Amino acid sequence: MDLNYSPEELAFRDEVRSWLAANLPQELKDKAHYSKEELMRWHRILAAKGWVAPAWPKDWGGTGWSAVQRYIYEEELGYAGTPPIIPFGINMCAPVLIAFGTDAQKKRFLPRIYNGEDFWCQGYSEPGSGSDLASLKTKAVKEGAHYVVNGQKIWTTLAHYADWIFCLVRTDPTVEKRQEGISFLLIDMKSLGITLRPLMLMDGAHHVNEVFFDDVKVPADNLVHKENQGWTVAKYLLGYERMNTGRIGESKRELRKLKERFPEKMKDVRWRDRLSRVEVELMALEITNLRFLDRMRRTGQPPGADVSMLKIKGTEIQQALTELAMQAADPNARETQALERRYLDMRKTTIYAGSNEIQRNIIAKMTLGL
Amino acid sequence: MDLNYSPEELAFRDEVRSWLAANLPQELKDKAHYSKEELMRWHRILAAKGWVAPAWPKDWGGTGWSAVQRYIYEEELGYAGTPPIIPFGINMCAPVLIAFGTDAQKKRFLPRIYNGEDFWCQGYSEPGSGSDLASLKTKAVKEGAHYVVNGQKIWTTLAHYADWIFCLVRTDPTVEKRQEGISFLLIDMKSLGITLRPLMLMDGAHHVNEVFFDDVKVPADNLVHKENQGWTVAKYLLGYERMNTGRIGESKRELRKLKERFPEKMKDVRWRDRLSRVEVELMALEITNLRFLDRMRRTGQPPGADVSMLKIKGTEIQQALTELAMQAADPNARETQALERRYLDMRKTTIYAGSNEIQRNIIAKMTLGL
Amino acid sequence: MNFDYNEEQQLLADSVRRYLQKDYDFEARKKILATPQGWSERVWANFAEMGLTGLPLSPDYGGFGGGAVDLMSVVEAFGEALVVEPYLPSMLAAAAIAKGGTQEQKQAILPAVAQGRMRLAFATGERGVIGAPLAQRIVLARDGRLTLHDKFNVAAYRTVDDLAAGDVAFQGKGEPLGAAGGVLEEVLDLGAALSCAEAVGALKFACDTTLEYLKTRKQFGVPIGAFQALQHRMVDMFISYEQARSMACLACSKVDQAGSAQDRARSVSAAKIRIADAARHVSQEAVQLHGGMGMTEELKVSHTFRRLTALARRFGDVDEHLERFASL
Amino acid sequence: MNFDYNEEQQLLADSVRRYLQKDYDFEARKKILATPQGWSERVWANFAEMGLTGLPLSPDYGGFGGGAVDLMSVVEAFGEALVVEPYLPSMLAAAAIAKGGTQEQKQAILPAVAQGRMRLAFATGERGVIGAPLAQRIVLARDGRLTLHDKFNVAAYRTVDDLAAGDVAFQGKGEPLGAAGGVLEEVLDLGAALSCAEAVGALKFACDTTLEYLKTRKQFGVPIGAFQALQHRMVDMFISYEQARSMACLACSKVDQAGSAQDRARSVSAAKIRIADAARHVSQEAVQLHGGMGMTEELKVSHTFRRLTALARRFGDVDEHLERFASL
Repeated sequence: MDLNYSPEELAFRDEVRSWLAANLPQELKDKAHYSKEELMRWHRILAAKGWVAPAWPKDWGGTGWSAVQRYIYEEELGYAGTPPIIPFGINMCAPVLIAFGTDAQKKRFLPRIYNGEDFWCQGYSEPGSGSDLASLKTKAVKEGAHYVVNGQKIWTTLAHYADWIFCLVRTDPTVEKRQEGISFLLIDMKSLGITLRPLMLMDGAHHVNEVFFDDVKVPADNLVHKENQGWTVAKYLLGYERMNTGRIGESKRELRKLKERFPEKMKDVRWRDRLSRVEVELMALEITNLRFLDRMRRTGQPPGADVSMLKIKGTEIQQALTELAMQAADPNARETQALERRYLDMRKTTIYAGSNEIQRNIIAKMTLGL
Repeated sequence: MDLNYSPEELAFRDEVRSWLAANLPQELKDKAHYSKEELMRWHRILAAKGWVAPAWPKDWGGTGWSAVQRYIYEEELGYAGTPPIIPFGINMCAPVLIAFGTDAQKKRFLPRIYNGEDFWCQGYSEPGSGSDLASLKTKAVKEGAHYVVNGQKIWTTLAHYADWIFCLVRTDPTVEKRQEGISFLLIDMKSLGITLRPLMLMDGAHHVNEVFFDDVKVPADNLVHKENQGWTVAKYLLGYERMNTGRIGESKRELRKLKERFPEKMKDVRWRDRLSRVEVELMALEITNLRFLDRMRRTGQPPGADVSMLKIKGTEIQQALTELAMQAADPNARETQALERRYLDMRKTTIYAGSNEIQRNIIAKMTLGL
Repeated sequence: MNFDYNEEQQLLADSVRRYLQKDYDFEARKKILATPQGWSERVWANFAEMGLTGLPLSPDYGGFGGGAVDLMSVVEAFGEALVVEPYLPSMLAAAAIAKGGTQEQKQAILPAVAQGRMRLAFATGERGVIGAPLAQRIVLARDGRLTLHDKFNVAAYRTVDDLAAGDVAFQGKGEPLGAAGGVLEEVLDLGAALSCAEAVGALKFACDTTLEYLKTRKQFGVPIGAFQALQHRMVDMFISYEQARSMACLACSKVDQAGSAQDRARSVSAAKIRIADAARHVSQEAVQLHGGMGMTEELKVSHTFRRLTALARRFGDVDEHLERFASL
Repeated sequence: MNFDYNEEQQLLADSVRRYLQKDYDFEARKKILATPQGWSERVWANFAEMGLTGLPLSPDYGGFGGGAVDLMSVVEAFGEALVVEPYLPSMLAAAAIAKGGTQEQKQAILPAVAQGRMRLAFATGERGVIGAPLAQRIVLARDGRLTLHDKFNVAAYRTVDDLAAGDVAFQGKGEPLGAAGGVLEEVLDLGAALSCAEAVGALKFACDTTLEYLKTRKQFGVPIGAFQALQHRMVDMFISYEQARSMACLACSKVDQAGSAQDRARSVSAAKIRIADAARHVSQEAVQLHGGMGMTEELKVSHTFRRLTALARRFGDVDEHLERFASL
């Protein structure tokens, strides 16, 4: 047992760290919200370095790093306070295309995703189908060389930035098993018949949208995998990249910033104890994450359902840190509003990307056999 | 709105308090465990005063007090550190006999319960039926003027002190609805065929037992209410005396003792904050209890299912107080063992008398309509 | 001992509730917030018509001589409806003047307050004074003293729960209030107790609306309220709310008739502790159980979340009250 | 970076586990506890045969030169089996002598300890010294100093988790150990880290047996593990255990190879905090989910409850470690 990184891993970390120190523009650092331009600017910096899609196959631009290296890389990004890599293209659509796409689809979309030419968003949730994804109703009817799509998606993060959306749509409403009538479609956001409605969240910011499809014509070439087999694609995607959902680097950075920002609160035993407990939980989560990576290395198996705990704990820690920040600040000070709004905004983390209740269901069923 | 007791209620409280000061023998005060002799000694002191069964009808020895007076009385007993009134006779068997018993049964049993001549215990739970009481299997078969009882009860508190046990038994195993084949029987513990096995709990003490019935003959006269209608009796009993399950007086006493015993811990902000939160919860519980009593007075209705929260919160508070006591004491000191064992013992409170999970189910269903 | 409102209190509470249901539903509130000033003169006038602005004042000044329990029945309803007009700070400042002002000060201010012609704010410092943008006078509680100010500049903004607030630059030292000791603490305890009452109203709404959502929102073919894990969490919210309500009753009734200042302060701090914990617990769970919908501005529950978050820290946060509770 | 035991550690852990499964099941343990002394000479001899009693000692004294991670693999299994022989205190005392003793002291004691002929105890005061009734020597850590004692009287009793302990009257001042500074802290951190490892074994058992119970115990016609509220609570226990395990790994590996004493102390305190919280959470939930059965002496889980309750407070309780963690 050796919980230290190897000399090679340490060297890799230093390389990432010093590259970030030299290449992360000061004005992109550590913002609560990023504009589309800022996000894409950072994306292109990483793309130019060749680091924007480490997990992709090398042929398409992947780095060939080990799982531990990828963990180190992501942690360093988080800890440096970089803009996020928006996952919908790089970590969601692309892996699907790599696994299920036609050659033409790969050639058409992957380079544009890599280089940040297309901004993607994800059309999964619908008003009636949150946790129960398979109950989705948005319909796609094949008419000649097109699908005609009607329906509505919700919680579509950054749809107002997006050039493309990948969607789960119902292509066969007659099947008994609901999962069997679903297909995976790529839709150009400039298509006629698409309208957006912003959904303002309680922090007063515009992150998510409703997307309405009204007789939207989608070329049949934009079907990924086979018709009515979209659920297979969705499941693949759910399983993909379940590791490293703990946002450990980001939380380490938050923690450090909290201590720096509120030195006087470090003398308040009540607040400090709460902070210490979060710090300990975060230390534990980091090691738990590394243990899971180590298990993958040893067994050669993909991560088990138990990695859902990374999402559960990671989001609880993120929430706790923003709550501590709010508690540390003067409730009467105007500047505290930024911290209050961040606390509000972070409440979504235990809801989105599979609510923590769903994650608990998954562990109960898949890992514990209940 | 007036949260103070009326002058009459205050006078009543003073009367109870000064009577207790004069009549509670010092050697019976505040023990972790009481022998049967000690329990019965105190029972008889209360009986002589006429206060052992306040809730009974006046004809049988009740006091005619209001619900608030009974609450005050019970709180004062708890706060004074008296031995408990063992509920199985006074608060369980007797109310059942008063509601469902024949005149002969009442005359035979009630005075002996009142005067502490018979010690009762309760035969409900079985190894296979804990929360799911209606699944009980102990059989009683009518043979002439007797029932012949076979089966097993478990968790039978103080059965090793008891002269009598009241039991739920299955008299008709053929019915579809399991609740409809159950009867309520009174059984003499000296009957042939009854054997006890102590179940030692983790604090190392003997509180509960298994009771085995092997062809035990029970006179048919000892059936309460009609055959196969025992579930009606059981439900009546469950509804009866759901108020005042918070053990507020006892917890107030515990709290006061904690502060007295560990004055130096009151300077430890961590421990003191935990204690303060329990104290606040207890203050809130007392008022919640009084609010429920007030509602009964205003509406003339029996308590609703929401009073289950008194059991939930009351037991959580009891557990928290014993845990705080343990935490306050030197872990290396031999005397701390008494506190540790009390902490162990109190874990049962959230399990017995309808586990807190069952109480939550009750509130969810009956109060919230879920 | 009783937990009823008396007949007058009940009538008042009923009329306030009727008014809010009719004229202050979620849509009406949204329209008020969409105005530049973010509060409604008309609503304030309606408060005056209903007698609310004179509620805690003596009949000598056109008021009704109400106590904390009377005010509780009003602000609890305000908490449920998430009223944004800063009624409580104005009443607190008025109470401070009534308790500690000179005859001239009272005459100059209290009748105008009772009639709704004048609004006050109550400050404990220069920053984030709720109600300051609409106040003609501000009572400042600082360094153990109360002073009355009529000259000040306000840099206005809105709090996280949409109240009109502002950073205040006081001009001059103001007029002293309350030579008699204890007035400051009394007023602060009144404010804290009433903030508990307001929170209880918001907690009630959060519980009611979450329960309703659990019963109507379907997933996997059943209402999500059929899932036991959510049932138990809903029960815990409900218990939290009931315990909080009990403590708000205690705090307000002790403010009206405590045996001693210490008894009052202890009850108020206990209430603030329990209610801050309930506010945090219930608001977080309410949003979580609503899922994504709970995060949107379109559902009232997200606004209730914000109000509860703010209320938990007004008039002292839970840590400050734990400290005070243990010291008493 | 890796989280495996190395080959030797794995072999050792496997053989310890096999031994415990064969010779130290719940019934065998019960018999040991039924003896007047409450521990088994034979078991101790078996430990010696397996090389456990020499594990942390240098080969110079017949030991195997093992570190905290080596010991972890052993005491974790002991925690799972709830071993009552006070192995850890004896090893701690031996480590103290090895680190701070003179050549004579080492020669006189360590080979005998390695061979299982001598047992030691480790005391931080006169009260409640675990292992004292069976120790021929006691290392006392007090007032920042370590001393070795061979003359003492013991008033024996058993701890709440059934370990042989005693109040000790030391005769004389004992022989000083460890002129070099830092030995005391090193030994205490080793003890704390290993108590974490022991707790992890006990946590594992508590989780495993509760999960098993949820799958087999039926109520209302279904296994109680079908109830979602219990499922989610079981998941939280499982997560607590995994997080605790991670911290025990960290603590033991930092004791073996920390960059600095501060780094070591910080990791150990962090581990103690997380594991004390897990011990409390998991033990309470394990008993609660077992219902009445969890309360009886007849089920091992109630003994695991007692062990976890005790371990949470050994080598400093959570509050002490929160204090130390924040100071580093």
